[in-house]
Amino acid sequence: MSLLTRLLERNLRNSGAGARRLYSNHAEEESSATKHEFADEEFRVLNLRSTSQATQQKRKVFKKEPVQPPRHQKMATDQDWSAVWPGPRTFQPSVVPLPLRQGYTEKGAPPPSKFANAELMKIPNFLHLTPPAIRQQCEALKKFCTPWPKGLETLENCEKRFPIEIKSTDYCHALPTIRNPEARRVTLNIKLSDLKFDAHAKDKFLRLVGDRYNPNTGILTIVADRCPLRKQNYDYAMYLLTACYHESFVTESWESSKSEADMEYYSFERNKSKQSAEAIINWGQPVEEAKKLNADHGFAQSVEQLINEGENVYNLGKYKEEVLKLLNISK
Amino acid sequence: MLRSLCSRLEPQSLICAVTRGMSAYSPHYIEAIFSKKKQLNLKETDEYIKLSHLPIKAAKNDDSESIFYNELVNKMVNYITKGGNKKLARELLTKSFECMKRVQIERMNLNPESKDTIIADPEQLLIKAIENSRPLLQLTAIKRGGVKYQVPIPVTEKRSYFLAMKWLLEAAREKERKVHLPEKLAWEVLDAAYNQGRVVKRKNDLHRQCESNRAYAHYRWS
Amino acid sequence: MEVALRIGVNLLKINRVCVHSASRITDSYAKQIQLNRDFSTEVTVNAAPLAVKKHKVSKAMKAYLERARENDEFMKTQKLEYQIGKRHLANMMGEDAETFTQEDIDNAIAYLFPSGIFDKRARPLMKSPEEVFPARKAAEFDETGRPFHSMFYTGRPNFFKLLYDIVEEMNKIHDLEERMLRRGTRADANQKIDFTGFQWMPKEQLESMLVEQINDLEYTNFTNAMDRLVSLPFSYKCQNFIKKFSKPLLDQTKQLEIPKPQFDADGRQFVTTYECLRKTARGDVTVRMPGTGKITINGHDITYFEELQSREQVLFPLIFAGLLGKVDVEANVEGGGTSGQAGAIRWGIAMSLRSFVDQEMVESMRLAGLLQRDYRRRERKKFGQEGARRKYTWKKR
Amino acid sequence: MLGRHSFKLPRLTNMCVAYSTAAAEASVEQLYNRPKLTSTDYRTAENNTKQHSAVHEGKFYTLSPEQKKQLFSGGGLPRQYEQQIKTFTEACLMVRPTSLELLNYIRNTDFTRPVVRYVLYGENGVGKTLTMAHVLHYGLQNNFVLVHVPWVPNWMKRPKETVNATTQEGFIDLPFDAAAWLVHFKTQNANLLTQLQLKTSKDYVWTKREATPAGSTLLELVEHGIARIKFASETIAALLSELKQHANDDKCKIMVAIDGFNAFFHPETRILGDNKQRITPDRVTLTQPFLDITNYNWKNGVCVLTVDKIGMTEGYMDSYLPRYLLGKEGFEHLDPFVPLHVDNYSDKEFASCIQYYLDRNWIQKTPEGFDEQLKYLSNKNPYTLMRLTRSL
Repeated sequence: MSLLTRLLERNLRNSGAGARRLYSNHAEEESSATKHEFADEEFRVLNLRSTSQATQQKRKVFKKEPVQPPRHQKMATDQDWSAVWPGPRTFQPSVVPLPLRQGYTEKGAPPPSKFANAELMKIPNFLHLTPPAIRQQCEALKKFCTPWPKGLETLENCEKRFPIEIKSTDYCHALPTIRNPEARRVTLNIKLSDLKFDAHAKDKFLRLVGDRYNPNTGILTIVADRCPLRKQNYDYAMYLLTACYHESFVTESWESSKSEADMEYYSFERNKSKQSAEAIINWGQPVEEAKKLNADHGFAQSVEQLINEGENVYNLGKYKEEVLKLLNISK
Repeated sequence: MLRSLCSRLEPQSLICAVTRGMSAYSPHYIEAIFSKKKQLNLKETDEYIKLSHLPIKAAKNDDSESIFYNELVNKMVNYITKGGNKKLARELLTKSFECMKRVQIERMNLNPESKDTIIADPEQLLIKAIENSRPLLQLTAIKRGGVKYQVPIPVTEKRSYFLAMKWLLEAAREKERKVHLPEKLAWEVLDAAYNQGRVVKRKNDLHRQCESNRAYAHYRWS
Repeated sequence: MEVALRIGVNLLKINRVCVHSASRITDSYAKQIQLNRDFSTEVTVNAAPLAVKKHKVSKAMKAYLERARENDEFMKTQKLEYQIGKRHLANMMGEDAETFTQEDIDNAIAYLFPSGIFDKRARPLMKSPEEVFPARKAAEFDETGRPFHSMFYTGRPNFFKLLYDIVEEMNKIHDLEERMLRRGTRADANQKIDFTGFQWMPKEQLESMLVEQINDLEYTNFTNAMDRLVSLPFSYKCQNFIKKFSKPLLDQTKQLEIPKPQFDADGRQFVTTYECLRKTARGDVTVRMPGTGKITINGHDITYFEELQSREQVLFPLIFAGLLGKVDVEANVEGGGTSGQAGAIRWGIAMSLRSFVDQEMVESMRLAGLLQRDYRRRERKKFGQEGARRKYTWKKR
Repeated sequence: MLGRHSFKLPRLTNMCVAYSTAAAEASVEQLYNRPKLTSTDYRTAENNTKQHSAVHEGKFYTLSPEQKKQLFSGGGLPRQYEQQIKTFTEACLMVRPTSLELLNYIRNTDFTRPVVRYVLYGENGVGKTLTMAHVLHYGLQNNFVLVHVPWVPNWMKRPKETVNATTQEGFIDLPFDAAAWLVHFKTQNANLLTQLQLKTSKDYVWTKREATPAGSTLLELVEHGIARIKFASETIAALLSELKQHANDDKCKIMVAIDGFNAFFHPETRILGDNKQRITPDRVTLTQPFLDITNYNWKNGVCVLTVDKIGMTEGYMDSYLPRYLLGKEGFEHLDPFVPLHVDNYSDKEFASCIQYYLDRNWIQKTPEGFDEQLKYLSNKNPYTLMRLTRSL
């Protein structure tokens, strides 16, 4: 209902016969009219000491340098953009003809515009890599391309011929410097099966590289980031690989004089288990070295497995089977 | 006109103005109905359809549908709990249940012909004990004409359960140092389940007192 | 009168006028504007000068009109700039400017200016000016400084007008009821408004409809008044009025989308629920169907939980859905204590089980509070207090 | 829960009666809800352990009270199991697959070969000790001399008294424990020893006045040890070496059953030495004789040992597997041994156990699906099941 009255009211006011109003009397209107007349008159200034106008005007007025309107206003909408923005460059509000805005504001307020907006300058932009520009550059580069080397068609072939894999990362980042410290990091991957070892060397090599070797995938990973440049780090990683490989073939003099406690792994041959197992097999037989029965190879293996790999249900089950066989216990 | 508007709105708004307090849920969330039995009962009425639009609070971490769950037993555990150590409280009540059950099974073994009459389910025993020790009336002091009168007033259902459990627990905690709480609680519960023992006596005493003070009952209203 | 004028001037300063001309109504905003139209007053610049010519206009009014015109011009240039920018962008991206939509613009901007700022609103954007410069309340008084609305000085005229309207409706219904009673007819019970499955318009929506900010108490007053209106026997007579402020509630279970089970290597169905949270515990739960009832928690069986209560919690949804022994459960959970971890797993299992039970059971599980995430957390200790709520023992001296 | 009616002041007592009867009715209803039991499903009348075979797997057999008294009066059953026996008024053991396997091995043992060591291992509460009890019963019924140590960690963790050994320098003696063990040995083997009439092979001189001459019976030796507690440990050493000797001479068969054997290879005990430092078990005089008798260098015997993680002290309870619990030394001492895994109940065993509990009135509440719930709550672990059913 009230809406209707309001609409009516508005219509009355807007129509030519605006003199008649709802909810108002003439007296009030008149008084307000007189007030308005007073309000409209110029305020006269009482100038007692008339100073000369010239001295007043002498004061120098600061004049702003006229600023050119942004360049993009003159741009045609079908221009060649890659000619305007040929290479990587910091964001330039007067050149980019887009009404961009960026920044967080409280609810209701518009985000700051592109002019004098430092945030827009901080983030990287790909204005030089628009799809047409990429297409253009690819077209231009095509004539310099050489054919893909023969024999490297498949991934297996690549891996076979180049077993060492080098990884490094280039960063495109919002930083004051273009050199990201992470970019110098070089990661070297190689499958252990591509290196040739004997048993001792392999053991030593694995000890040297420690947890850089992943036994699940069989891949050795060397990460180098101690030098300031990527090239140096690459050289260092390659050096590490070479040095470790050759060092692993060196046998030290003290290695022959290790005692049982110093051994890296458990060996059935050297231990008490063998003695007791053989004593049980040869129980009641006269002691003759030649006739002595030897413990079963399967048993030896199961004991070694149990201790070297650690206990689990499978290893223990296997050990039990072998023991039953050794002691000749029937189910 | 505005004033009349406000006066029209006010009385109800006072009732309905829900203060959310510190709850993590909005006020229109309702408690979970986690028991299947209760849900089936609800299904028969048309309340169930209305519930489909309401958001439900998550079930508490001591609610469950398992065989060990009983509302009253849960409450009892909560009353036993001291300093938030609910695990211990539950263990204590379980031990007490075990104790009751052993006693009852031994009784069964002593005279096998009364096997069917002896209740050995500790949960039933506890419920029975609580039912037996629930008071109907209690006394409150009401001051009339400068004199305090002990006036009998009815106990709400909820409070009667509370009092019963509290009394059982108080009786169980009042013991020598050597006796453990579970044992003593088991004895008290067994006694109360057979309608004897200190807790039932306490209830009867209270009732007797109420009976003797029935003359003051009118002070409740005047 | 002078005081009133001054208030009017102040209000003018606060409310920058935004003119809604028909051409500006975009698709996305059409709905909201439709709503706003009832309450926001329309003042067009063209309408004013007619009056201005005849009457002397106050300075405040002059400034206001000036500002309105400026704003209009500003919006016009903004719109032009946006149209040109859009063509430029289409050119840059090598696409056709005519078919370039707002979505394309957003994609192009995200490509050209990749920003990792967490808050998506703070990333670079190029939106139409209607979206960037939000609509505001129009002028509420005429050029003489007289408010249009009789309740202007309540501060929230539209809201109080609404309350007033509600009461008016109520009065009408009361009168009707009386007349009907005299005639001996009673309200039709079949036509009675059933408000189940409906709720009153939420506060934010009401605010945007009224173009006014209201506080919680006022909103409660509104809902209470509406509740009263609905409860009247003849309320169906003002069905349209009620409908305007009610919103249908969605079925709670239907709101949650139930994931489709995937198939694993053994050909069994499985569903994984990630982000199972309770207290500070966090985990993920996989339920496989059909199974043998094997439960794996962090590589252990259910003995991972020593307490009975925690074990009960883990089994709760399975018992409830009657799937104990029919599905396999694998859970990984970390953080928190035992009860929190059990709660997280319970929620995860319940959420995953939805895919393997019928709709009725899902609703039943929801009613059991199994599908609701438990948001309760430990309350912090407050300074000057012994704990979260408890105060220090107070001693007078 | 019962509804509360409107109340009136008088007639209070009547109302209370009404409540209690209503509650009783509810409970009776639940009682009749029980499944029907047929005793052959979970019980077997075969009490001779020699006859136990796969047919009896998962069923309970009864241990006669006399035999129970003879075997376990000095310990050997878990305390809570003893309590169960008291409540159930009978001692029942389940025939477990592991014990069947072990009994089978023992029956087929070639007694001319060196002694075989069987090591029972498994999680907490799976029934290692009760499996051993079953085997002990077999030993008793088949005339083995039983060398049974109920729980070794008792000696290493909470000895009754510690004394510096007189004969061996730097060793600790546990006279009371040793004497208690001798009493246990006597109750288990008195009958058999009087039958066998085993004699000592050499003189044992304890002090200037006391001596056990060669040719006296072993029972005399044992009784001397019990009477003179001071020499109990040495008596044990003498007794065990004598027994070993006799077994080697084919005069008797010996069953060695040691529960918590890994306690002999603890990294540390809770016994404090002279300088208030925890000593290692090899410095306890009781250790050596029992290690000797579990060695492979004799025949006519069976060694049944259990390793248990609760036998260890704190910080050494990570795994229940034998190599971990025995450590390097213990493994070398026993190797080659036959590891026997005691597992949780199978479905069949679990069902039989539930039926047995129902039969003994141990489970009172039987709503639908209670067994299924118990199965998953307990993970079919016998001990957990026993604990869970306490409050049912």
